[in-house]
Amino acid sequence: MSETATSNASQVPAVEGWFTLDQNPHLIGSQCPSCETYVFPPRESACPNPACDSDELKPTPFSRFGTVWSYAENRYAPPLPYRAAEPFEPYALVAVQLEKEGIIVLGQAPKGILATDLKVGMRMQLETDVLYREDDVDYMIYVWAPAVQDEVVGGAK
Amino acid sequence: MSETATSNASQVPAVEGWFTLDQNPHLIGSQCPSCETYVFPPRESACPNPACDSDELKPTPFSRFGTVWSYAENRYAPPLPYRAAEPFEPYALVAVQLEKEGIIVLGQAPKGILATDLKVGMRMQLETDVLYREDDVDYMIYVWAPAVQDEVVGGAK
Amino acid sequence: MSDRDLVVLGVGMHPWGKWGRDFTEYGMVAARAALKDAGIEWKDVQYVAGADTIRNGYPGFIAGATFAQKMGWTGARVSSSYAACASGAMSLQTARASILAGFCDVAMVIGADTTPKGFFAPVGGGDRKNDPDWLRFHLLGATNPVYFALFARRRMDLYGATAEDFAQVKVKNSLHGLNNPNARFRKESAIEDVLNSPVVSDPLRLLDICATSDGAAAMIVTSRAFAEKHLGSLKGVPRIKAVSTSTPTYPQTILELPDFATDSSAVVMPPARGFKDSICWDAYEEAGVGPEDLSMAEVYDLSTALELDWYEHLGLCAPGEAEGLLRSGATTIGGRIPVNPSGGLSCFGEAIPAQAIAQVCELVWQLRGQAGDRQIENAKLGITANQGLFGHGSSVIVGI
Amino acid sequence: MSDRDLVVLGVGMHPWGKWGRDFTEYGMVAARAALKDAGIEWKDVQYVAGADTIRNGYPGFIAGATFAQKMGWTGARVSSSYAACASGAMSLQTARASILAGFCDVAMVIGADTTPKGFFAPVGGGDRKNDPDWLRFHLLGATNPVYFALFARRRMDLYGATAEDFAQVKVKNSLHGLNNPNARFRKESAIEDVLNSPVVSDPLRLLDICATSDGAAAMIVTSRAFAEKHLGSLKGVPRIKAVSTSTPTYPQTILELPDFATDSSAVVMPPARGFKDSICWDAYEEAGVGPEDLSMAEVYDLSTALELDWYEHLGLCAPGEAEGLLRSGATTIGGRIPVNPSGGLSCFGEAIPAQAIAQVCELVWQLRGQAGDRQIENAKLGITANQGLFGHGSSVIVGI
Ligand SMILES: [Zn+2]
Ligand SMILES: [Zn+2]
Repeated sequence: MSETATSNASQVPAVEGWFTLDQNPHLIGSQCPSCETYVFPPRESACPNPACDSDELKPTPFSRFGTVWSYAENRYAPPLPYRAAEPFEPYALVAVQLEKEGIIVLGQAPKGILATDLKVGMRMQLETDVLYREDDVDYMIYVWAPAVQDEVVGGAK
Repeated sequence: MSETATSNASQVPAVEGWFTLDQNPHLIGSQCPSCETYVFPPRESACPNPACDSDELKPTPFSRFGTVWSYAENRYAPPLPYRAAEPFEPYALVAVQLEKEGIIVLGQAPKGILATDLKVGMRMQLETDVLYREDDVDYMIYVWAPAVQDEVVGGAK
Repeated sequence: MSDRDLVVLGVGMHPWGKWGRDFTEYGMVAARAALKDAGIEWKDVQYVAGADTIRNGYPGFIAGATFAQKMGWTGARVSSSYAACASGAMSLQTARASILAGFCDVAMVIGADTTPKGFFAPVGGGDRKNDPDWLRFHLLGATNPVYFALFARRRMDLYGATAEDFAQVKVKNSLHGLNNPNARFRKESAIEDVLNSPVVSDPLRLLDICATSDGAAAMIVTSRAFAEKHLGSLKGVPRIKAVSTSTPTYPQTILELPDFATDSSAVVMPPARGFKDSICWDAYEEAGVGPEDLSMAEVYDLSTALELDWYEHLGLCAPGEAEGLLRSGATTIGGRIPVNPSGGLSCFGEAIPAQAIAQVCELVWQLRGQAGDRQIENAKLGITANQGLFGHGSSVIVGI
Repeated sequence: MSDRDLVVLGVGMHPWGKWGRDFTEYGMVAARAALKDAGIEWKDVQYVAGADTIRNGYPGFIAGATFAQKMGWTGARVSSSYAACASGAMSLQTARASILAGFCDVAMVIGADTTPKGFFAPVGGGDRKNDPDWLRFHLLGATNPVYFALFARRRMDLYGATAEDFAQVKVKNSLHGLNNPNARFRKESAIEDVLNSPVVSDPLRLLDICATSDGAAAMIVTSRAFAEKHLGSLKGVPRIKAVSTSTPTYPQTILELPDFATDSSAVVMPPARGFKDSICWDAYEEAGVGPEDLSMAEVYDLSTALELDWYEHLGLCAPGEAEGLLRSGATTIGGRIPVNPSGGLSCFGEAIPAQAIAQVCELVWQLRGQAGDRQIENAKLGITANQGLFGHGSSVIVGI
């Protein structure tokens, strides 16, 4: 994890209810109590399975580990409403496939993990990192980091 | 005319090319050189007569006098991008029918001319007034005032 | 019935209000209600015709796909239509053409909106000097109620209409919508209530002008063949007999939202039938009926005075006689030709992409005899009329 | 020809570029060019199907009415369709349904755009936490090129595609569009030019990614009966044989713009045919043809790598073999199945509501033998393919 994430600033999620901020963070998706399909981002109603007319979805923790479906690396600062740091540092985005949930979820990689550190099929784990800081509050976002159990990239460099 | 319009602030039109700012102001419309129909607001291309495929329209002065088609009076400040004065003063809007051009044009009435001063069929003439002031510049707009030749409302009150 | 009639198999709404939730949630409620009413399942829907709104970010613009995704992708074709206040009718016509062209048999028509408070203002910031809608706010402060007021004032100066006449429209519609479960305002209004409300854009007062609301409406429309198979008999089942989505013919000589000026009649003679007349009469002609055949009308009472204009455009009375028709009680439920039995925009407020669909929903409930204490006896044929910005308008005729 | 074929009587464009003028001006030029090409007058047009853009204020949302008013109100019916990059094809399908349903015989399909500089970003300000498109920018900085890059990277890691392969797409398309009078970029590109351009979203470089452009395209489409009366013989006249505007089937298991996540395949099996395959194959099935019958294809090369994906979705080759097909020269003019003879988005840049129409225009010129030095010999049948946000995509098949 980057050093800003461990500073004294208070941490709040940049989006409410999508992930946990504990030591072993995981995504919070939704699951249909009727047909059991999964949804991300989480929502309270409208099961997306067209064969199911359940109107209630329940929050459910998602697997913390998955494999890389694909990845990209932003070399230029995205436009607003992204709050890019100045000076801008390139960062990677990773789409990770979760086996149990049968879902691919897009997220940033932690600061410093770039495209050269990634490969389709690589094992990843969910962490959190600072998205931006405002008024001494760190707005946190989930990130996909190379799995620590895996030695593929020699740990987070 | 209101007193602000005669102050020392420099005057520029709030919209380019729709009216003149001289002593006897008039609207500038467009006319089709081919079928001779009129257009307001003015534009350079695309004759609106569906039977005419002329792609050129020429600027042309519109009649300064017309008759009231209808009118309204704003009692609340319109939202942005209207720049309402504070405190807000009610003002009238007048739709005036120009006989030669066969067109009805909507405009504000000068400050102080309200709905009670107006009547469908009344004779009106084009004037200009301050729409808003910014950085000591008066942004001017055309207004429909009761015609001075007419004694219906006893002149601009 | 004509082979070109479309069958309305189901209708549904989310109640109008200011709920402050995402517009797709309202749409889902309306969609599920319409499916249930139709007795079909979501996977039976082959085409989703969404009515667009100009707010709500992208999803507002892509209503068809947005609802199809939220209900669960089935591969159904989608469309998203924008026609201002007529968006819902435009969507219906898109679904209708798709069915009559043989591309599908079962379509959902759906619209939903979440509205901000206060005056409608142009979407998006910045100087947009090419955008007539931006300019009318910037240069004139010509809000929507200003245009409504221009029409109201003409009735007063030309026909002798009074503030009391306008208030009487509100009184009538409040009474109609008093127990409508989907209406937002369910409260009797007295003439004095209207006259005591503040003037917004003279001569119109707050209670003369419709509010902006959150709401959603959906319909399931099908081919005749599908409906016959599904229902057995079509006796008493409401059918779409006409959808007009007319545009003006040059020169358009009435000043309409959001224009600064009319077209010129100096060179080209105005058409025999004005724009708002043509919206209604194109529908009559398509359905092969006339105003004398109607049991009811749902019209777009953006203001009380505009309801009176519609009486004349619809041919319920001659120009200048709408106040008399109103005073006679003919347009009240129980009268000869009830107008806005639902309570109209007066009781609903306007949820733009849903509104033209909601008008049709009311006709359907009336024709089926399901309108509760606002039921019009022996309702056989109804018409809707509405008008939006930029030359849009619609009229839908539904009969049994 | 099939009774359900639509005849393309005329096509027209305004050249792509960054002209900085109002989008309606471009549209007028394209409309008048299409009318002239069709040999009909504006007043003959009974239906104007506009393709919406999400910019440009209201008028962008009401393209049909905007153009009808600017050409001069004739009472023609209008529609305005939004389907992201597929808006133009959605408009075509709307016009097609209207003609095949017997509502009209002659329709104009039109789209035009004026674009800002730089990355596309969400329209409108404020926090829009219910809007997935706003959130992907805010939470991830996931611009459009990020998604393009995900697809490019998969080709590299799974199939061994190289940056040189991607660059070769640019080289080919630059050559195709070199003398296309409507193209914006008319300049040869060498492999090194692409490789020396800066990386925007790794692995894609500036010259791998299409620009945003101003532009306009219009078509006049008619019923067979009208065209026969107008032209006498329809021999050699291009006809629309299929329009697919397919949506996904749950679960959609490929991560697409602007989503954070795919659907789940944990409970429901993915459909046998993925979304982008189905866009193409639905069109083949409607037209009763297959990839082996094609003379050419116009595909949506938002990035060079995405053009390669389309080869596979279109069935021009098996998955993983697109680089080989490209290298073989088969997709270059003169090869077995030229792709993007117009020069594609690579030479045009993207003018969203016009783009799917422009793709069809190119097929029409090729089928008529009017494509100048980019002419494909003996062109008989062509296909377009594109994809937009939110589950929109389209494929149009045109033949003589
Ligand atoms: Zn379910
Ligand atoms: Zn002309």
